Amino acid sequence: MTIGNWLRQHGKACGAAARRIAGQPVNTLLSALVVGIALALPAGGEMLLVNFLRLAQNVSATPQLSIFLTLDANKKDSQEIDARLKRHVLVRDYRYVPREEARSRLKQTEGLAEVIDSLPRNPFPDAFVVTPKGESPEQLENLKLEFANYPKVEHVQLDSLWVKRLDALLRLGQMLVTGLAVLLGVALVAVTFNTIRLQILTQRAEVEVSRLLGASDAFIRRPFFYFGALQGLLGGVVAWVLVLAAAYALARPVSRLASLYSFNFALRPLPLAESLFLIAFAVFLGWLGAWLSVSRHLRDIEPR
Amino acid sequence: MTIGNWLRQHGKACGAAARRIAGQPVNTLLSALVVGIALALPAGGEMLLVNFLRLAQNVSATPQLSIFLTLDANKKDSQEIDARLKRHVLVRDYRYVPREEARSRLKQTEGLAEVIDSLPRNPFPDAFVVTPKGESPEQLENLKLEFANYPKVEHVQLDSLWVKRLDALLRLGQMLVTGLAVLLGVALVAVTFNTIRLQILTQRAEVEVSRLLGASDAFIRRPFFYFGALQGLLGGVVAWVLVLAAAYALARPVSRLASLYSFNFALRPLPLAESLFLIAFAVFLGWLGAWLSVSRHLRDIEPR
Amino acid sequence: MSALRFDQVAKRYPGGIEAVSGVSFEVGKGEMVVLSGHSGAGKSTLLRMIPAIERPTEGRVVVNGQDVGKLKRSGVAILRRNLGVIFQDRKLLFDRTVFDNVMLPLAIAGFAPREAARRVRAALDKVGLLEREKAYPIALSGGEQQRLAIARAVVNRPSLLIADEPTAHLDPAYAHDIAQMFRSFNGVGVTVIVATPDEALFAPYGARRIVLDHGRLVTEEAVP
Amino acid sequence: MSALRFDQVAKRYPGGIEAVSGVSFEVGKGEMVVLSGHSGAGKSTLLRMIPAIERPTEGRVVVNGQDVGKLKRSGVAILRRNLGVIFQDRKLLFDRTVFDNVMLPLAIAGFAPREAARRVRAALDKVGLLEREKAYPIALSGGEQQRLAIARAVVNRPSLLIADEPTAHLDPAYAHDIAQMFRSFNGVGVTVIVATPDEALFAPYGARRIVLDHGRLVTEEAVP
Ligand SMILES: Nc1ncnc2c1ncn2[C@@H]1O[C@H](COP(=O)(O)OP(=O)(O)OP(=O)(O)O)[C@@H](O)[C@H]1O
Ligand SMILES: Nc1ncnc2c1ncn2[C@@H]1O[C@H](COP(=O)(O)OP(=O)(O)OP(=O)(O)O)[C@@H](O)[C@H]1O
Ligand SMILES: [Mg+2]
Ligand SMILES: [Mg+2]
Repeated sequence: MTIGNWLRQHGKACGAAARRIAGQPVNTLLSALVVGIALALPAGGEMLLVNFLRLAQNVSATPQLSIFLTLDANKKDSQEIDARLKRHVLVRDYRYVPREEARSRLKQTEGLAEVIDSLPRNPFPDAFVVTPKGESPEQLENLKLEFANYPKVEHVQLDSLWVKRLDALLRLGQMLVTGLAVLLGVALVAVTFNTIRLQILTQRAEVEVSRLLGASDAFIRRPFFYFGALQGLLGGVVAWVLVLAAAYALARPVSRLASLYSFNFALRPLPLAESLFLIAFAVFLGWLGAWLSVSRHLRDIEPR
Repeated sequence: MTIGNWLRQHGKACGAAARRIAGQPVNTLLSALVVGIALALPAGGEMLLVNFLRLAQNVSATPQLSIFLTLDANKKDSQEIDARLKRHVLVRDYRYVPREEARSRLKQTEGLAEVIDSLPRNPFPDAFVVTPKGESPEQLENLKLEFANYPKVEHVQLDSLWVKRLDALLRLGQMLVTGLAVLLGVALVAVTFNTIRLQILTQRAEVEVSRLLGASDAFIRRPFFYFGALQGLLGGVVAWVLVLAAAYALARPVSRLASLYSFNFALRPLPLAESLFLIAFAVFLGWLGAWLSVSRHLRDIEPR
Repeated sequence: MSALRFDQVAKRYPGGIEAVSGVSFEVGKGEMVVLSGHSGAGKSTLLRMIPAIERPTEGRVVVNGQDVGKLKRSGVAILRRNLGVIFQDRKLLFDRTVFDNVMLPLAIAGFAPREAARRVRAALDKVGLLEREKAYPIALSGGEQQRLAIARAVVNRPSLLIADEPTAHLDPAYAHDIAQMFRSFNGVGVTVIVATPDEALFAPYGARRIVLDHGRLVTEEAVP
Repeated sequence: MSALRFDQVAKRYPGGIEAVSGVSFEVGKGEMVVLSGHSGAGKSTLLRMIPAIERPTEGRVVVNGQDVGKLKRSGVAILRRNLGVIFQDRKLLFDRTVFDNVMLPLAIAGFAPREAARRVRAALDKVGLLEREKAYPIALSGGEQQRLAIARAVVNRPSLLIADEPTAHLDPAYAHDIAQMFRSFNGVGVTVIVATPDEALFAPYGARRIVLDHGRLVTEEAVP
């Protein structure tokens, strides 16, 4: 077969599939909707997760160490520690939190404002919040011991509960999204599989007659592959639109929630690369479903 | 037509549908999987939400008022207030929080433990936590004013941030679950619609010949309705199994997360009534899809 | 009252082809009529108007006193249940056994299973297919499929039997058997109308002849 | 080398029916053969073994020197592309137009569109259906559908033409036209094998006669 011939055969198969799809607009729309919804859910979940990870990274990607000075520490003592931290190779960043700031920060904690106000004097010491360079547990433990030996240091604290919580939340989210993706991936392949199966059944006569007239397996299968892939394509586009719509719909409540936790956070929709991947993936799944279905069902149709 | 006859016709239609379903086990399984997954997601979401609501109700269904005494209040002053609260008609419940308890509770707050330890003396006053009877904002505001006038009361605080946060979270959850339910309900009806459409196409000859032999519309439609409903039934059972499995899979990470927030919380699976509703709903959706599809597609098949 | 009456009937297909034009004739109860004419003369079109598969564009088709053109959906269904029709393309169901194919009209009419099975076997026996009752139509030869279609048409004991080329694919011996069979139905009072290119086949049974030519009735006479 | 050779061929269907038993005969290139026999004699079964729709349970079927029973899937496809087959049940596609039905074998063979369209029209013209090229088969009468099937079988200019009752549903005049058409294909070197209950139809063209009876070859002679 010449290349022109080959191209013509593929063009014809694709055209036939496209005509079949265009010939039944309502049903095509419904199928695309099903595929789209099935894809939109894990994609949307992934979008939320990615946003959440971004937030998490901003907030506390690396754990922090808090150095609390004794209550009787004076300005000079603070400057001494400031100087040591500045020189320390394992300190990426640090911040001085004077006792007045600590007091006003705690006041923001729910239910404590008035308690704090009612205190006869500021009970807080000066403090430093340190972002270390390493992240391994031993490194952090060593730093903690080292800082604790600085003069006028009452106590050093490793910030880890927040990290643990976030980790647990993220793990739950990841688990949900993965479960969703697997379930819906299966559903998607099943839907395409079934659609193609029934498509094959309705085209049974055509397949049979083509076989009788000497059509090769490739010739017979081709339109079904294109059909599956085109259906996937439409579904992918629907999924993309749905995710976009969800991003818009969720933007408000999410940022309200974030603001209640005092974060400044706006939901970002799927970036271009991932949108393209989503659609390509949809096409692939459609093709896969068609392939599975064709492999299983087409051989059954033998001319008689 | 006699009643026996009527029953026989329905029995036959149901039997025919069941045979058709049993005759294609792989495809039936796939369809049931698709329907099941589509139903399991909102059902699972609803389960999570219901659990969360239960948790929320335990934790802070009604807002609470905290009464902080002055630091110089003594045992007798506390007893006086205890007596007043006991008599108060608008107080459902209250709890005395001695200053020692307040101190140790605050120590559990992240990053504060060592600060508190480092304080020269306990900065907290004695307090009462009151659960009022009413919930309307004015009632609460009035109570707050009344308590503030009790002797030796430094300050009264209305606990509301936590409630707001919870509300925002719940609203987001509800929004997600509702969106999911609508999307997947649509997907489900679309899947059944399409399955039945193709089923009709593959049975085109049968429909046509039956028409030619004088079958009534009811006679022709009946097996399709049963087919849709049976498919829904299978899907509902799959959904139920999936939700159950999800409840098991999520039990661990959820209770770990809860424990990080110091809650004692175990995920409860769907109760019986709701399980039955889920399955009934699946049957209904299957039937609906069949009905829509049959209405739309069956008339087209006219004998020629 | 006649069993069947065509009254200035014309049928123009959407494409513009007028398959039948101004045809009038009457078939009395218990009569046997042979319809012939060249390929494309309009024989099938004419027969298809009796069970309202096609509606006339002009004139009236009256079956057992009912104007078929005026029947509603449910009326058409009832009419069809009381006719026996052998279609030119047979319209067998290839995913049902021989037995189930013949059972279908009885299932539609709501017969009790036992009585229905008895009748199905009787009809299959009459066309010589009783041994093949469990086979699927695809396993039958052309002629056997034709006989299956005949069994399905008569199982309901219709008072009017319509047959469109029932002897196609049959060798002369079998064709004579089938003609004889129709004759015997006719003998017990069934009105029979048969389209066939081979009118000589029915000549020995004294059937009336109706000949179409390009949709027009050209001859209406007793077979000589 | 003969065009077709049957060598002690038997075909037993799964049900246990032996449709063809110990049949041997040979058809030379350019010959015309008429196959006859009663309904169920095994005519269709025999013809269906040529394009490997059925495989013989015993013996060999040799087409153009190839043992059909030994062909792989792809070999079968190539074999079929080079045959012209008219099936007893026609096997038309009812969701394609008349034109597209005849186009199908050319599309499968990968013809360029223009050349293919030219050939399709030539074939339709030959069977008198050119005016109906845009119609769907359902709008054709029984005989017209038969002619459509013939057009599809010959559009590919096969060297071997197999026809299973090609004149069923045709009135005598058209049947003679078709027989004449086969004769003219034969005249340009095409080997023709026709199953028909009506062997007399092909008698004037001096076709060789093969008669089956219950699956066995009983006569093999030139038509008198
Ligand atoms: N559904 C249709 N739409 C358009 N034209 C049609 C339709 N059915 C039949 N025709 C045309 O009407 C004419 C008569 O067709 P009909 O089937 O009645 O002929 P017939 O006498 O039965 O022929 P045959 O012996 O070949 O079966 C033919 O020209 C045919 O092409
Ligand atoms: N697929 C099959 N399975 C089982 N039996 C079959 C199958 N196909 C045909 N037969 C049987 O084999 C025998 C020969 O059938 P075949 O179709 O070859 O006959 P034929 O000579 O073409 O008859 P006709 O003239 O009626 O078409 C018949 O008894 C038929 O029932
Ligand atoms: Mg006809
Ligand atoms: Mg045959």
